Amino acid sequence: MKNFFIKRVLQSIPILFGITIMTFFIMQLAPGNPMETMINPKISPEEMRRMRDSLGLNDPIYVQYITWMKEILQGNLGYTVKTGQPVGQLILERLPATFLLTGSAFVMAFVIGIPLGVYSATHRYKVQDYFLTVISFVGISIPSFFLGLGMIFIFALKLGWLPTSGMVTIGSDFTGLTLLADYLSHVIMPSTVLAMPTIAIVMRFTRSSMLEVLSQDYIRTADAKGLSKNVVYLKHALRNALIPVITIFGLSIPFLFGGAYITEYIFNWPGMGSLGIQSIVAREYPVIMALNLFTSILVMSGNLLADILYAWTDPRIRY
Amino acid sequence: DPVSKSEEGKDSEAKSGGSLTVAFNSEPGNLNPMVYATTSDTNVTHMLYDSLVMPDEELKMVGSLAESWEVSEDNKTYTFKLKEGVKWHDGKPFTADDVEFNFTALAHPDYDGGAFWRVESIVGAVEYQAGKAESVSGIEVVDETTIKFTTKDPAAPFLSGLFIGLLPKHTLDGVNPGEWAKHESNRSPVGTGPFKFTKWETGQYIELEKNADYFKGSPILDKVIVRFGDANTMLASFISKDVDITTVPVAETPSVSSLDYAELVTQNQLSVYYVGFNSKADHFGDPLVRKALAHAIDKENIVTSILGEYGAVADDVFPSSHWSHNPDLPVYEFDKDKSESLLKEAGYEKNSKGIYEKDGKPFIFTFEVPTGTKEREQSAVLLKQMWEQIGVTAEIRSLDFPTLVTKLLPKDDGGAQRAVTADDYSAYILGFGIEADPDEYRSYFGTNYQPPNGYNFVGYSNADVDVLLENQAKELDLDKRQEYIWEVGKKLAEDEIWIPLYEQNTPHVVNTRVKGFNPDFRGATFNAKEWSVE
Amino acid sequence: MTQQVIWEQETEPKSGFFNSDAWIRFKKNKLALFGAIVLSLFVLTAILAPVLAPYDPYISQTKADGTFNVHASPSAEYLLGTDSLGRDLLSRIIYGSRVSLSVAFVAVMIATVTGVILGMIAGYYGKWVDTVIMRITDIVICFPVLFLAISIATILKPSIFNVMIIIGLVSWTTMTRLVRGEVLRVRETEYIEAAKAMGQSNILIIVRHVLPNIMAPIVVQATLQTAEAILTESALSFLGVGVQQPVPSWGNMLNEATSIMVLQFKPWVWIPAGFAILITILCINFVGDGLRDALDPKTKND
Amino acid sequence: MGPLLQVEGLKKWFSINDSKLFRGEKHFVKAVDFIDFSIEKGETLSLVGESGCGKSTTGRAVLRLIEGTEGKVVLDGVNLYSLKSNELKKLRKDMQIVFQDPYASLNPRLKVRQIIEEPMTIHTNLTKKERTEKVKQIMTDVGLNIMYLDRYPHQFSGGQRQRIGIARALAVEPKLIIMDEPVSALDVSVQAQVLNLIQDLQEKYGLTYLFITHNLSVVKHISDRVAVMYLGKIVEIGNKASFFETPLHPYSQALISAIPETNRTLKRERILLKGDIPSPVDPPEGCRFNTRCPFVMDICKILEPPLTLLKEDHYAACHLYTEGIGDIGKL
Amino acid sequence: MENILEVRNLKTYFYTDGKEIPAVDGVSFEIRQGETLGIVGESGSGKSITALSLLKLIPQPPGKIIDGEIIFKGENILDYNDKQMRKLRGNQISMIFQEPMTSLNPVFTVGNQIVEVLVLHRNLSNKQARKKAIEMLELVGIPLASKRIDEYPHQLSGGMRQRVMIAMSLACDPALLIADEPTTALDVTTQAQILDLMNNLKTKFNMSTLLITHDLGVVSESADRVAVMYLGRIVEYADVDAFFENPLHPYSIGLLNSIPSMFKDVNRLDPIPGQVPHPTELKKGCRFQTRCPHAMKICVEEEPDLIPVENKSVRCWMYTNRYKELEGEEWDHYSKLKV
Ligand SMILES: Nc1ncnc2c1ncn2[C@@H]1O[C@H](COP(=O)(O)OP(=O)(O)OP(=O)(O)O)[C@@H](O)[C@H]1O
Ligand SMILES: Nc1ncnc2c1ncn2[C@@H]1O[C@H](COP(=O)(O)OP(=O)(O)OP(=O)(O)O)[C@@H](O)[C@H]1O
Ligand SMILES: [Mg+2]
Ligand SMILES: [Mg+2]
Repeated sequence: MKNFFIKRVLQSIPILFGITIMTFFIMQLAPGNPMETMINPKISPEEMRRMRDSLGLNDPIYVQYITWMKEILQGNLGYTVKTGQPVGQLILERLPATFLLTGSAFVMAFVIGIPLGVYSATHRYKVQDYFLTVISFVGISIPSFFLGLGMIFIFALKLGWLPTSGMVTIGSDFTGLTLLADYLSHVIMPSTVLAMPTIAIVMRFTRSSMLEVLSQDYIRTADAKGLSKNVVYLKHALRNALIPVITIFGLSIPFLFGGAYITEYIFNWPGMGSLGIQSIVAREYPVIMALNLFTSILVMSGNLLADILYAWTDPRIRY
Repeated sequence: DPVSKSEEGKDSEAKSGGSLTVAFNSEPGNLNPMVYATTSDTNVTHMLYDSLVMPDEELKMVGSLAESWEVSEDNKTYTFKLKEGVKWHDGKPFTADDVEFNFTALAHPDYDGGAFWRVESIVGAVEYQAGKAESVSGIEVVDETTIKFTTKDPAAPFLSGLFIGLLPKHTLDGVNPGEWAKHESNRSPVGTGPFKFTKWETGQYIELEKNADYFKGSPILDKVIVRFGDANTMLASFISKDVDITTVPVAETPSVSSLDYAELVTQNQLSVYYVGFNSKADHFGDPLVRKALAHAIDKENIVTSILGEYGAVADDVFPSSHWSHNPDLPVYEFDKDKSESLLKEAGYEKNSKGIYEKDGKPFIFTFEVPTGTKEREQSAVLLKQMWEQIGVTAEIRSLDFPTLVTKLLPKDDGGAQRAVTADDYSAYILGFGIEADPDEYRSYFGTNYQPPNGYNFVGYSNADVDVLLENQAKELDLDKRQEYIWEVGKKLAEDEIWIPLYEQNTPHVVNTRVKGFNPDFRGATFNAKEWSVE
Repeated sequence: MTQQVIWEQETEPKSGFFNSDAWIRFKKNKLALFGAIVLSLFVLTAILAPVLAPYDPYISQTKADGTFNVHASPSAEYLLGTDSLGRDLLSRIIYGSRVSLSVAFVAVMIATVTGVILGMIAGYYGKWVDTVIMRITDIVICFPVLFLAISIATILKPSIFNVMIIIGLVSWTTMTRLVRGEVLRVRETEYIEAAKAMGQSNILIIVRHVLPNIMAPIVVQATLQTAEAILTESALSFLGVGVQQPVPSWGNMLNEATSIMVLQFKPWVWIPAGFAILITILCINFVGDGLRDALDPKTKND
Repeated sequence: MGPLLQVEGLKKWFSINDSKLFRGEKHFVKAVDFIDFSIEKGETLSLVGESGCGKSTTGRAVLRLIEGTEGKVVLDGVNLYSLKSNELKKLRKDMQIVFQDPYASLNPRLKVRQIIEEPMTIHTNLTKKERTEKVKQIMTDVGLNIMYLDRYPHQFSGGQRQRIGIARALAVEPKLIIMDEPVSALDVSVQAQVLNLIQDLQEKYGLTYLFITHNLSVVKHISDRVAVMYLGKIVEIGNKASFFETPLHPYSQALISAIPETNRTLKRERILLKGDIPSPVDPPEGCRFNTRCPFVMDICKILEPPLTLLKEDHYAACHLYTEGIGDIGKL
Repeated sequence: MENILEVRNLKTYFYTDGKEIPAVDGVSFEIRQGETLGIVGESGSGKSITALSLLKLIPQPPGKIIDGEIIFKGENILDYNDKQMRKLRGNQISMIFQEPMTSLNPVFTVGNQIVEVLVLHRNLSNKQARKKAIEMLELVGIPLASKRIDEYPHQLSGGMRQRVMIAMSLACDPALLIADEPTTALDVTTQAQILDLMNNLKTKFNMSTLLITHDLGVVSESADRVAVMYLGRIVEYADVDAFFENPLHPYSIGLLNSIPSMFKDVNRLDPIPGQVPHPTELKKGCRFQTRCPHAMKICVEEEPDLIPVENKSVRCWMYTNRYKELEGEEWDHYSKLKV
């Protein structure tokens, strides 16, 4: 196990490397640079040139890349071009918010998706199954920005049950439980929107995995032992059915982070997604690249975690 | 009259205190006015800092931190008398040294925050920047409350260039201005302004509290919270009363007008939206063609369909509420027949597909439309339809602003800027406005300011205009200067290198509990000191 | 030769698509059948757009006084009303189906062709080729799709064609992984070994033996990706880098509706586009699900 | 003329990737470990053994469908392991294989016609018409109705599919056919049909078979000679009569005695082996059978017995028969 | 000896694609205390479905027991509700399946899976159950049982797993053990071990067994009586000795002739021609008609009953008086089938 872990971590190094190169490549191909978003008649071209020079933007690409990598390896993610903020700090400030959002979405996806999938599978060919099937497809089919806006409209504006946006009630001085409740009331809509497609996918996946497992011989064995349906489903079948669902764990991470771009934007969530959108628009390379590196590391850790979980749930796999 | 006066007084007394949340669409990058000030930055920095001078409602410069000033006979030396007893938020006194520190720093060789132009005309600034001098010789501290600036030549825009928030010397002393961008004070600023910084929650809000010792008198509010986020989201927050003031997209104004606690307030931005042409590109070198296109545009209809009451037809490249606007200019009426006859006059013939062509080249061009402003994108679509009506095909190409810039200010393979060629672009739509001084137009229309030396990417060249532009820059007398600029406006309208389309004002929606919100071209928060809540 | 007796089946199995097992199984899935019918209608609408659309979708309709008839509510004249520029919404929905469906279709073609080729090479040849291709895939997978799409969108100027390319470029990885996995599975089967044993060339093994046998999952995946592509297009439109005005796509039409004002006061602006997207994706998913069951050899009745 | 197929010192070790990243030890499944045998033309050699003992691996390594780790396979005078891949491809005409699983061994997307035709398109220059004629002829030979020319495999029963597989193998008139458990998946009644077919074809075409199976009754019925494999080794090889009359290796004896018999008049003494077949990753020292052998001696745990000629055309690898150690008189 | 189980006219049908598949179609047999009944037949003849029907484990839909009685210890368990059935399963009647590889749940230790039954039916504490489980594992001949009990199925060989299955099914001392092809997936040497073990345990527990197999050799060595199934019907039902001495039904004879024997040298086998038709294909007449060398017109038209002949029961017209009456009227259906 330990070896497996080390091996996986080592394997991810070239991938990380590739990610940095690819990000850099994309950023280089993108026309325009941060200076150009600042075009201003009062800044003379000469001055612009000077500024570009001082930012190293006139160096050959590979020099820029190497400089950047050197800094990264020393733990310095650089500074934003326009505003000179330390990127590391910027991301660290945003990290908790994104974690809160994607984390709750993640939990929702599995906590809701798995039971529904099991229910659907055990009620195959029944009305409940068809109903859930259609619902899950609807969940996959709604564009998230639309769902988000719709939810704001209904739950925040029409019904007034939930706050429209943001992460905390500004100007409040909640502590302890009230603070938690405040967080919850803010996170519930965005995480639902973010989780929706994943809930549906987890549900579909659990359903088919469960159906597959239910047709296995060992389920027949369990039945033949005289176990009750619930024990058969929840002990014997579910444990096996969850093994393939774990792959979704890993896969859903980039999906959720990607979804966070739009969700955070709509709900004004102070996370990395909204930072990402801003940065792309502003051509803030250091931020984009650092963000990318960050998400990639998260995604890879997620996959690693999924592998470990895999091994944990499936005794046949021992690394 | 006395009644209303006493009422007003009662208002401000009784309602003193309270807190208010104002929302904007993007988060400030930093809170240092010397480092790339964007609108989102100045919305906050206006409340934190003061400048030496500032524009009044008519865009005339009046003193702010400066009590008064005198200009010498030769129009080159400005002696400022500073207000006394002004204190920084941390309690330290504000002195002439602070002023000198700020403006010297702008000329520092390593400074790259984009504000060098403000001091460029000062004697010795260029030398200092080139490293040939120890200090800027044209900046001179006379005593604690007096400072003197000397310019090389009479410079009309100089005074307006001093409209920039001043930083405390004691926090940045010894820090290389090249490193200012990275300095922590950008996120925990100290100024002299009406509000003090308290906290900044990244991605969420910035909180300010009142500076009771403010030298112009204490603000009414105890606290101002600045939030940032997508326009729709902020609007939703307004509706749910989490936000008191926010900008609304024009199209959204109907959704708040029905709310009994909402009030719409308009902010004039001193900006004009226009279509620009690459005079080097096919078709557009000929003023007849540009005029033909201008005649094909039903500006009135664009404004009513898209902007409604928040827009007005523009015929001048100078904003109509500014003194630079010449009320008497050639106007291109909406007249399709006129368009077509102008095209014919320019040598165009309609081909079998109903499109005009000349020398075998059909009049089809790419119309660059930057994304980001919905109304601008919509106008472009209407323009395309209108031009199609007269037999000219515009193919819309949407692109984001930085990308458009790479077309307007092209670079050679080595990354250095080069001159615009016919292939770089054909036509585009953009907005342009006066920030402080109409001298800004010089860089856009002066023959010598074509890329790579300026922003004259349309390649406009008119010797008369060049002279007028240079003259106005040296003319300190406002009336005379106005004459020069009116003449520029007229020439530009005659050549129609830009087709002005409309002026757009920004609607803000304000909770009725808020009093005194009165945004203008200087910024939405410019008068935050006067705001109060019920 | 001794007696060889074969149990004669009474009827020759009929050939052709409508007699294939897959179709018979597919037909039984009512949701899938419904989806297929609705989708065909949509495709038909797209093809016949110029005939069906009552107005030119690019022209702002004017009122009697010559001003543009913006945000008109549905009426006999404009069945679904007009949009913020006064263009007839029904016509735009109809033309939008062209754009949205063809964007999705071409994007998925790009993703599928890329994915299938890379996946086949990786799976069939294995060794370092596999390692290289799969590492690259891993790298691309690490990027959130939208991030990648926005980034590429800033490189390529927005145009319908580029939107197709962008969506294609960000979505081939799933296909690659799937195809590789399938190839690895098929590669181990005995009929491939038999083909090798008879001395068949690698290319022909791939073309004759591998590809046809992994078609089913490819088709299913491509179907489901079509749904995703439509969603991605609408998300890109929302972020302003999708299909650009004045060209109508369901995505950018829905994007126009992402406004509280429209949500609240002008439901006719968003309901049709929203439902067009929803129903199409729903139907594609139904069809994909149906195909999965119909083409899955496991459900093959003996 | 020598034998049609001569296998010498064939070895196939599969390396297994384990996660001992920093140890550098490689582990191998010793699936086939240094075996020799030969088959005369027109003969059927049966290879029997328990699951996992390396029968299929032997078959595949003989055809070079997987690369043997070591050894020599001489088919009709040509060492297959000295050929380049394109030369080998040409030679594949002479050797074919029939697989166990009638469902997995036919490409479900091809018609019967295409399946049987494919080897011909590779190895002959026949025209399409000639090929079709030949396909029809082969189908008749294997007992398939030529009306089924355009059907797909799934439209056939297991027995019929196995016939198609055999027809495909026959299409280029090979010299050697390796039959990898061709009847194990079939029901007894169909199995009998296919066994008859296999025999008939051998007579008709003078085919040579390497017949892999785990069913000793089938071996008895079909083969001329028998080779018994245990854990990657051949432990006994000999002609059928001698083998079934006097199986020499204790393992062979156990195998034979373990077969359930319908003949109720014969009550046999059953030799029950202990335990299971050990892992081929690290097989026992000495004789590989020593962990389960009822006659195990000390020497068996140390020294691996060589395959020795003990009777006419009958070899065994067992210390029981090593002079001075076992009792040769047992024969 | 009393009958522990009596099955009367059991019919289990499947309904797929709108077709009715009579998988088990009127099967009757009984098992006495301590006796082993072997059911043989080719693939698809309905052996497993018969077995599953006894425990009411038919997947429903698509399957359904539509008729018959299953009288276990005097009670018709078809009238039992789910709860009563669960009390029976694994306790009174237990079952072993063909595939030892897949019949054990891969994610639980073998001990866990045995303990589960004991806790359920015997109300033992976990500790007691574990002790008992180790005993059972020792009983079925697993060395180091106390260590192996904590291993997962994949860590055991096929033979071991089948032993675990046996231990699990015997844990509660069932009155009836149903073994559905318990050795088919195993190698001969392992098969011998398992059959030996089952024979020993049977005597030890005096247990009744329903042994399903397609290997006549296994039946011959392990069963007391035998039922031959063909297409959902029992075609011959007899004592083992009598059966192998003189099989009556053409299908039984054909089966025996198809098997290459270790003790008879035949040059060619004599197989049953053709293959088993799909159960939906036959509407009337004898189910074996298509492959029967003795088929006559009556075989095509009418299905014979299971009739007593000598000491056996056979479902064939040949052994009836009507056949004798009709002799000579041989029908040429069979010759039509020749290619
Ligand atoms: N590709 C492979 N990689 C690693 N090990 C393999 C591979 N193929 C076979 N083996 C191992 O080699 C050994 C011999 O396998 P082989 O398939 O030759 O056995 P077999 O005698 O044909 O068995 P069976 O009767 O089950 O078909 C087994 O332990 C098997 O696990
Ligand atoms: N789930 C099912 N759906 C439809 N038909 C089924 C199902 N299960 C079994 N059958 C049918 O029932 C018949 C009897 O099947 P059964 O499994 O009892 O055969 P068997 O005698 O056990 O064969 P085998 O030796 O292959 O195990 C077969 O024709 C089969 O097609
Ligand atoms: Mg094998
Ligand atoms: Mg069965």
